[in-house]
Amino acid sequence: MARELWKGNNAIAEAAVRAGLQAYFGYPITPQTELLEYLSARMPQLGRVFVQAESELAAVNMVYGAACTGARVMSSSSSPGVSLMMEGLSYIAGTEIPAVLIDVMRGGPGLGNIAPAQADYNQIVKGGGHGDFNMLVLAPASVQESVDLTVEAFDLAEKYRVITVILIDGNIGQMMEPAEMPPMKPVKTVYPDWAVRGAAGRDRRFLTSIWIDPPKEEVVNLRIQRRWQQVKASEVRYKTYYMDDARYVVIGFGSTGRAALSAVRAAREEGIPVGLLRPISLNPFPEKVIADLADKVESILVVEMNAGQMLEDVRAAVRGKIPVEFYARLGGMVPLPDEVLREIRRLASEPAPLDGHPRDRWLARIDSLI
Amino acid sequence: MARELWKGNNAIAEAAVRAGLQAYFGYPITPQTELLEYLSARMPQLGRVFVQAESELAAVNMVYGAACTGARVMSSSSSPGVSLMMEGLSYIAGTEIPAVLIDVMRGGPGLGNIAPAQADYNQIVKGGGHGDFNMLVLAPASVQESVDLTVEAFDLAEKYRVITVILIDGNIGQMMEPAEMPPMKPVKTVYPDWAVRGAAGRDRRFLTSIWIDPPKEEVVNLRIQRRWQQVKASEVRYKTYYMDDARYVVIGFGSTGRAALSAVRAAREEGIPVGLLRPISLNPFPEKVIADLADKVESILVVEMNAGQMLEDVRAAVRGKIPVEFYARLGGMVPLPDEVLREIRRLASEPAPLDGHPRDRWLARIDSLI
Amino acid sequence: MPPKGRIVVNELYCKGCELCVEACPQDVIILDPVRITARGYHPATLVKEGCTGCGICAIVCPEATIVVYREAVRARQSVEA
Amino acid sequence: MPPKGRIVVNELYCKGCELCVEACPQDVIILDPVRITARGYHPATLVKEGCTGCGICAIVCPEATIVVYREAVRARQSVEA
Amino acid sequence: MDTTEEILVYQRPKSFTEAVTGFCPGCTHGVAHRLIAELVDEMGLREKMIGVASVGCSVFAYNFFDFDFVQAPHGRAPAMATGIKRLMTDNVVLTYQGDGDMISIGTGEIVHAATRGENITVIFINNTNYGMTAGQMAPTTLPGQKTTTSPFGRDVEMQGYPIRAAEMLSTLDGASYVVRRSLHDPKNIRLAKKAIRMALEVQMRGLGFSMVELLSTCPTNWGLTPIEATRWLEEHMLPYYPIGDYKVHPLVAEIKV
Amino acid sequence: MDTTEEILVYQRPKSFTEAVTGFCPGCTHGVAHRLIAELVDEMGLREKMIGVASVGCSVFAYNFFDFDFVQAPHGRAPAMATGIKRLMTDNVVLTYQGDGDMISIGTGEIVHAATRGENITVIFINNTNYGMTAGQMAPTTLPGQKTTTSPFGRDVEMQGYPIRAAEMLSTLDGASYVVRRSLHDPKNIRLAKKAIRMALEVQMRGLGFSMVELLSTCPTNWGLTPIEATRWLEEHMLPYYPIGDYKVHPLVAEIKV
Amino acid sequence: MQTEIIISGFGGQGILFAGQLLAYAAMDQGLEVTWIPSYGPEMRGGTANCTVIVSDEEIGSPLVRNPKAVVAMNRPSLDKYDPLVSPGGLLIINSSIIDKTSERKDIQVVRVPANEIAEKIGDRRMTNMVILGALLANLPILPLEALEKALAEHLPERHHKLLPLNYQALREGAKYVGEKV
Amino acid sequence: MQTEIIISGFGGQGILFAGQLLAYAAMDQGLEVTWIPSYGPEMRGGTANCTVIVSDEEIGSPLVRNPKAVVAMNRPSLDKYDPLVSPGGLLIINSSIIDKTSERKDIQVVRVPANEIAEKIGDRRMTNMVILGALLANLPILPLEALEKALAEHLPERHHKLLPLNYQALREGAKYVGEKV
Ligand SMILES: Cc1ncc(C[n+]2csc(CCOP(=O)(O)OP(=O)(O)O)c2C)c(N)n1
Ligand SMILES: Cc1ncc(C[n+]2csc(CCOP(=O)(O)OP(=O)(O)O)c2C)c(N)n1
Ligand code: SF4
Ligand code: SF4
Ligand code: SF4
Ligand code: SF4
Repeated sequence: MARELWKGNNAIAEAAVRAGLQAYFGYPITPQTELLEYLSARMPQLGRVFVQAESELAAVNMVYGAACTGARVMSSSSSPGVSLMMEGLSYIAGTEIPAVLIDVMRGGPGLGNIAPAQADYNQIVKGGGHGDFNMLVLAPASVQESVDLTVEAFDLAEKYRVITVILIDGNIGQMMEPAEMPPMKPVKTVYPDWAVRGAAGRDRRFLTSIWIDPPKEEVVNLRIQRRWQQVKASEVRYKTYYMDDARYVVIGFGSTGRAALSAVRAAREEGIPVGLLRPISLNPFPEKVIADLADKVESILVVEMNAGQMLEDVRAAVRGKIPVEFYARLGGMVPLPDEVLREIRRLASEPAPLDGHPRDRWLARIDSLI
Repeated sequence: MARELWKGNNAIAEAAVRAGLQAYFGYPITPQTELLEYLSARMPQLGRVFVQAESELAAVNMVYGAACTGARVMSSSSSPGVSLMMEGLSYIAGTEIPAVLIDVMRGGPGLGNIAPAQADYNQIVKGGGHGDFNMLVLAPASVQESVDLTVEAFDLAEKYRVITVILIDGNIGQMMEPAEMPPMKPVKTVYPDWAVRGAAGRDRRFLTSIWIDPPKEEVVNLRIQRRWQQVKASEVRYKTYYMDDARYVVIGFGSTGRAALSAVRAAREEGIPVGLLRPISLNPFPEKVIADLADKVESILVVEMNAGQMLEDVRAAVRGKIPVEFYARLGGMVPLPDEVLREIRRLASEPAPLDGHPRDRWLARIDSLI
Repeated sequence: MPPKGRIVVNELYCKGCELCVEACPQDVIILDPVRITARGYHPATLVKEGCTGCGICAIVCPEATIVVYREAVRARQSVEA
Repeated sequence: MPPKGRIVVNELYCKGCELCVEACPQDVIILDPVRITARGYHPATLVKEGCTGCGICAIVCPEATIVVYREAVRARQSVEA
Repeated sequence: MDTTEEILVYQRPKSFTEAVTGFCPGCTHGVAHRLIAELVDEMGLREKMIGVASVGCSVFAYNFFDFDFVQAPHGRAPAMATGIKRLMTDNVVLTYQGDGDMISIGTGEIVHAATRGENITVIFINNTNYGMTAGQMAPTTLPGQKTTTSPFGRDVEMQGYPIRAAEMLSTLDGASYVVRRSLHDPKNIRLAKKAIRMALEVQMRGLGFSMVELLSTCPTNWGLTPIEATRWLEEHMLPYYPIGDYKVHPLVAEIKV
Repeated sequence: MDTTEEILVYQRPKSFTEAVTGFCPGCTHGVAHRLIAELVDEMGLREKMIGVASVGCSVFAYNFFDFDFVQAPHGRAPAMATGIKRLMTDNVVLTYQGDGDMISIGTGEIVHAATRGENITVIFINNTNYGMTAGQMAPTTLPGQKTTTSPFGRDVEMQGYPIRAAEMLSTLDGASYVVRRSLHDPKNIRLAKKAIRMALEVQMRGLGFSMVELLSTCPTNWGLTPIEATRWLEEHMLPYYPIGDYKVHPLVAEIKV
Repeated sequence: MQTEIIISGFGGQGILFAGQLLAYAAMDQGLEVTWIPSYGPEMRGGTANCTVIVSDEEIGSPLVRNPKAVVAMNRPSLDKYDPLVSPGGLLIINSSIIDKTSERKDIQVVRVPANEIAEKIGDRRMTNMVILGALLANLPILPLEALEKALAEHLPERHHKLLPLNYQALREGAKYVGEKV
Repeated sequence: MQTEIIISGFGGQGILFAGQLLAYAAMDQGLEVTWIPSYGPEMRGGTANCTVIVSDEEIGSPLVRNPKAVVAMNRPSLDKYDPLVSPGGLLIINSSIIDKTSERKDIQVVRVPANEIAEKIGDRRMTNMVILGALLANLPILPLEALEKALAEHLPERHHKLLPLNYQALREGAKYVGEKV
């Protein structure tokens, strides 16, 4: 199919439709609203389900109900709206059914602003909902990657009976880029053996997340944990650039990874042997590849649009073997290539310390830099 | 004052009253409901504010409003109810005002059950709400400690303008123990200069969490981060037992720490040189003391009522220097002393590996153990 | 002559709530003062003649544990049919 | 003879929404076709005689940017008082 | 010569499983459950039914009904039901909710399911308190009524007034059938059953949102025997919560059951 | 001989700051703001006022009013107002909410603030869509009305019916003063101001919950000029949302403003 | 020295209060004590049990796998805890509604027809007191008087008229002393 | 070779559409392109701006600090971006509502009375097209024809009657060519 100019949000919506999306439930919130608006026209035209819910709380529970039928369902929102979904996400996880959520992050905390941010990493990756569960989190960095991962998100959700989250910042949602759409998949007609669709000619089924008898709940929890072990073993995704001879590595995801790419290119032009690792699956996190890096390169620079949330995962993977430095902008500010380039130069010139915390060093310097 | 037999939930409620609690807003949920019930009688008798909200969502926002007046306010709930508070907590944090939350954890995910659990560690410690903010998290292990930390919680919240969470599992909330109450503090009459109480004879004030201009939001975020640096520097709390000659250390918080204490005693009787570290402040986490342990002892056993959430913080602190093992029960199951003792014996007999993940080893063994 | 009927109470479900006892127009149901069910309740039971099989006890029973029968008189031929 | 009045429009606030133009019973307000405010709007302005200072324009103005005056005739003595 | 033979007047509905309910002795939640099971039998709906259990004493409804079920977060049953019904338009979707669930924490979801005219049926159990959590004040708790969180009796000045859910929802255009019935005696139980049948008919005909509010007892938390509880309901609840039809869409009025 | 002198008929209220509102040209949000500021001046309430801004085009209300303010999460203003008012009983607490904020996501909070009879005043701006987020369907969107999420016009079968908030809230015992007014012309603007004054009087007298629903324009998202927008309001909104007093507590009826 | 006691049965059998009474009595004797319940969600018909630990030193875990003593008020409780009583420990069985008994030879088993006794005394609600009496008669960690004192102090005011009946129930239960193993 | 363009002004000045038009035209020319907006929360009166990057290789960051070209449609935009235009770059100023100009000597500055021209043409909404014309006349990364083609393809159907007017606006704007630095 031909390349077309797509806005990230619309592209994700259309990709979901092509992936066989049967029902969408959502509520308006900038910078995600185009997704809702696009589907409000597209879904009815295809005879599929679109409901503008009264709130994100209702939306996530409509998704929960719809997911119980075994259908391909999705919701989308942005930071504050996603916070309202935490209880519902925990229920869906506890019921072990698949669902897809698009989270277009904005500046926070609180009402914050509508500028791009990555400050919900912990909420989505570590778990904002109560109880022990993991969501499979994918962080595309371009409109095309958003399209491709959205399609995959549904397959992964069903394969592992997990919630898959496409986690992007407002930049990816709002920007337009040429992208190619996948062909239209037929809507599913065969449903899993756990789907609640009326007990026609079979014994009754029920889907629940309450196991009042702790031993039973423990069995469920262990099953969830084991399923997650499989995900960790099979679904780690990342992309590397200029790594072959790299002595320094920048790590950044989503659009921060793109800013880093521009900076790495510029640094290469200055002859600095620096590479880029862009995690695509944030959960499972590319822990091993980073652990290996710690034996290969001299130091690592983590760049984020938050106060060092993924940073902690990088540090844990590095296990203190090599220095890790950190650079970030907060509250909707986007690190520009020249800022990252400056940090790369610094990394290449003065050796970073092994002790102390990179966040503290960054906090000590940031005021003089912005 | 004399020792009285107090149920954990009631004791916390009375302690809050003694600390000068001016307004409480909450919603029933087992195993926390006694707190609400106790205050529904106690607060009106003292002419203070008690409101049973229509939901946890409303409760946290009533707390938000009340906190804007500079008063001492609190809410309490349990896992699913706390998930519903995530948006509100993010707003409170973004507005930089103090509040206290009691979270009595139960089995999850989803509706789960009403048995004790610690599976909301990530939600509360890493941040379940959107945006960059930390809550100060204290995890008492006895009724007396719950009383003492509840009183402190209010002072800490006001000192650092943060949300302080008393994080306990159902065991602590439901058990009765002798405890001594602090004297009654007078209700505050002087209010901070940010408090919104009507612009009588002064310029207007407003409290908000929206900073539509990213540079302004960044300033707020940096201020929040720096305030947290102070908390990290000054408010780490933990308790150690039998450490002097310990070659092995068990780490567990809350009531798991108590199960570990019984086990450590039993192990000591068997001559095993094992000690116990019980983190009391989960955020800030006693990172340094654990990092130092890594240079002193042979190996560490982490015990939790979740699938290894604090475990990751311990591993990050240990930086791969010594083996870390893990044992847990899930979904409302409580590890009993004999289980922990068995794990200690194992630690003392066969050396644990440095590589691989303790969670994987535990998952491989757990079925044969329960 | 009023119709003759009888009830059978499945003690597995009966919780001795007494609602059927209260509702019975013929006052022929009581809670068995002696027996205790496995769950610790005194079960309802038919205590004397007079049940008309009206089924009112079944209508109020929250545990759907009462089975109600009534004797019906029917003419020979209909039996043949 | 109708009362005489006048309005002063603070152009800082005026967004040229035309609601006052529409509402004015005397049709003496227009949007200045030439001038553009710093925010890019054609501001409202009094275009001819006849304003009675009724204040209706101010009642509909969403930006509270119209100040309305009216000439009042008062007897001498009251001035002395 | 005539013969007599025994006919079966009543037996446990087929749409019930073998399980013993977890309800307290004499709790009329059990009666509501029974009526639903009887109707599913009589209307032959077992294979079409999808139940949505809420959070409350009826949380385990799926253990007692022999048809498909899901269990919803506290107050969100109407949202889950919406998600299900929109995809399963030929099925009969029923939520079963207590007063705390439906009209306290779940206010937004029920109001919007009703105004959207979602083609679902809601069974609403009004027992003036939170049963499962042991008797806290509910939005339906009567003025002056003592509960564990209104220990001095509900003070309307400080704790507000009870909500009459049927009356409130009847103001919404999307609601087609909204009525209140009671479970305190045989006569009213019969009327309650008729109303539930009507509500299911409304849904099967695609006429939109239907809700049956059922006044129900909570002997345990009221501190009364089951018999005393039915009397208390009659004396105190009926006056405040009048039985009646609050919204009957013209098209619904034509239905004969 | 007589002299003439000039008297000041109208000037910008003192309770406004210097800031220019962020509203679109001709948006009657500005009129609602102005009426509040005028009343705060006239009633001398500046030092007592505590405003609660909601999430919507009026989110920055605190920049324009010269008195104390807080800003609430989307839909939660009544909950925040409750928390404030319970502690600050001598202050006048006012929430300012749009239709998406108050009667979509905030349904639970407004219904319960009303039924509790919280002694607060709610100004409710009904402009039939979500303005700030650029014109999506709101619970108040009229049947057939096109919005960015009802691109083919609101289909009541699939997207449900509009909610008449004043009518719904008037069914709650805790609500003392619930009325609807409009901002589309001078006469109605005057009546709206009287209603807001009454609502504030109700609160100052401790008579409980008061809400004034104001029909308001959204020229930008309606795709009309401000003047066309006022006409559209008159033609399309007035018939569906009749102006009137929906709940006036007897004690309130006695108040003279 | 630490003693763990588990009391288990249906909700509504007064099990939690019985345990609390032990705790009050122990505290008033200056001992360390923990009381912890665990119960199903249903108000009645659900199972209810509590663990009471009495000790002369700081108490670690409030829960144990193998208690020194178990009071089984219904059949499920017996089945669950019979095998868990620590060797040499005590098992009290409410024989009114549990026909089965324990096969174990290494523990002391005492069968008490608590319901019958209570109903004989004239009040079914006394069942738990009968059992408590039997417990302390066979596990002398506290004098009966301590319990009576605790009762007087902690029984809700409105039930004080029932005090004599409670005392009687305790003494009746105390008559059931099994022979030590 | 990569070219970055920032167009900035009030919401409602057609700024975002102007940027998109550039992007469409670039894509149709087979180039890599990114378009990214950033705007305030208010529908009108707020500021709106977008960054368009056109390149012949994969594009990294869609945002840059020092763009090759800036179009300032109002005063705040000029104040903000004047200092940021990269040396040797281009700055287009809508002189209709910006009296101030740039002091910089190292960049090319072109002042275009866009509002007046648009109103002269007869439609205020054409302001953005006038400016686009001027932009391409001074920054020849795309032929005007490419823009006209993009317009024909991407202007909402209901506005097609306005196409001639749009073309005219582009050409009028294209007349404003400033001298290179
Ligand atoms: C989010 C959340 N909050 C609170 C609870 C605790 N909870 C369980 S049931 C219940 C109330 C049930 O009362 P009601 O809905 O009236 O039903 P009933 O038990 O009276 O039949 C509550 C508050 C919960 N499970 N989830
Ligand atoms: C939890 C949450 N969901 C969604 C949003 C996005 N949002 C901001 S304003 C708004 C709607 C505002 O519409 P309305 O309340 O009608 O006020 P108006 O802008 O029309 O005056 C929405 C959905 C948000 N900020 N928070
Ligand atoms: S009504 Fe049913 S449960 Fe109650 S006593 Fe009679 S038979 Fe038993
Ligand atoms: S009503 Fe006000 S803002 Fe509108 S044009 Fe007139 S003066 Fe300007
Ligand atoms: S607590 Fe009340 S509502 Fe719940 S089962 Fe018991 S009697 Fe019924
Ligand atoms: S978007 Fe609509 S409601 Fe919002 S300010 Fe503009 S005109 Fe007013």
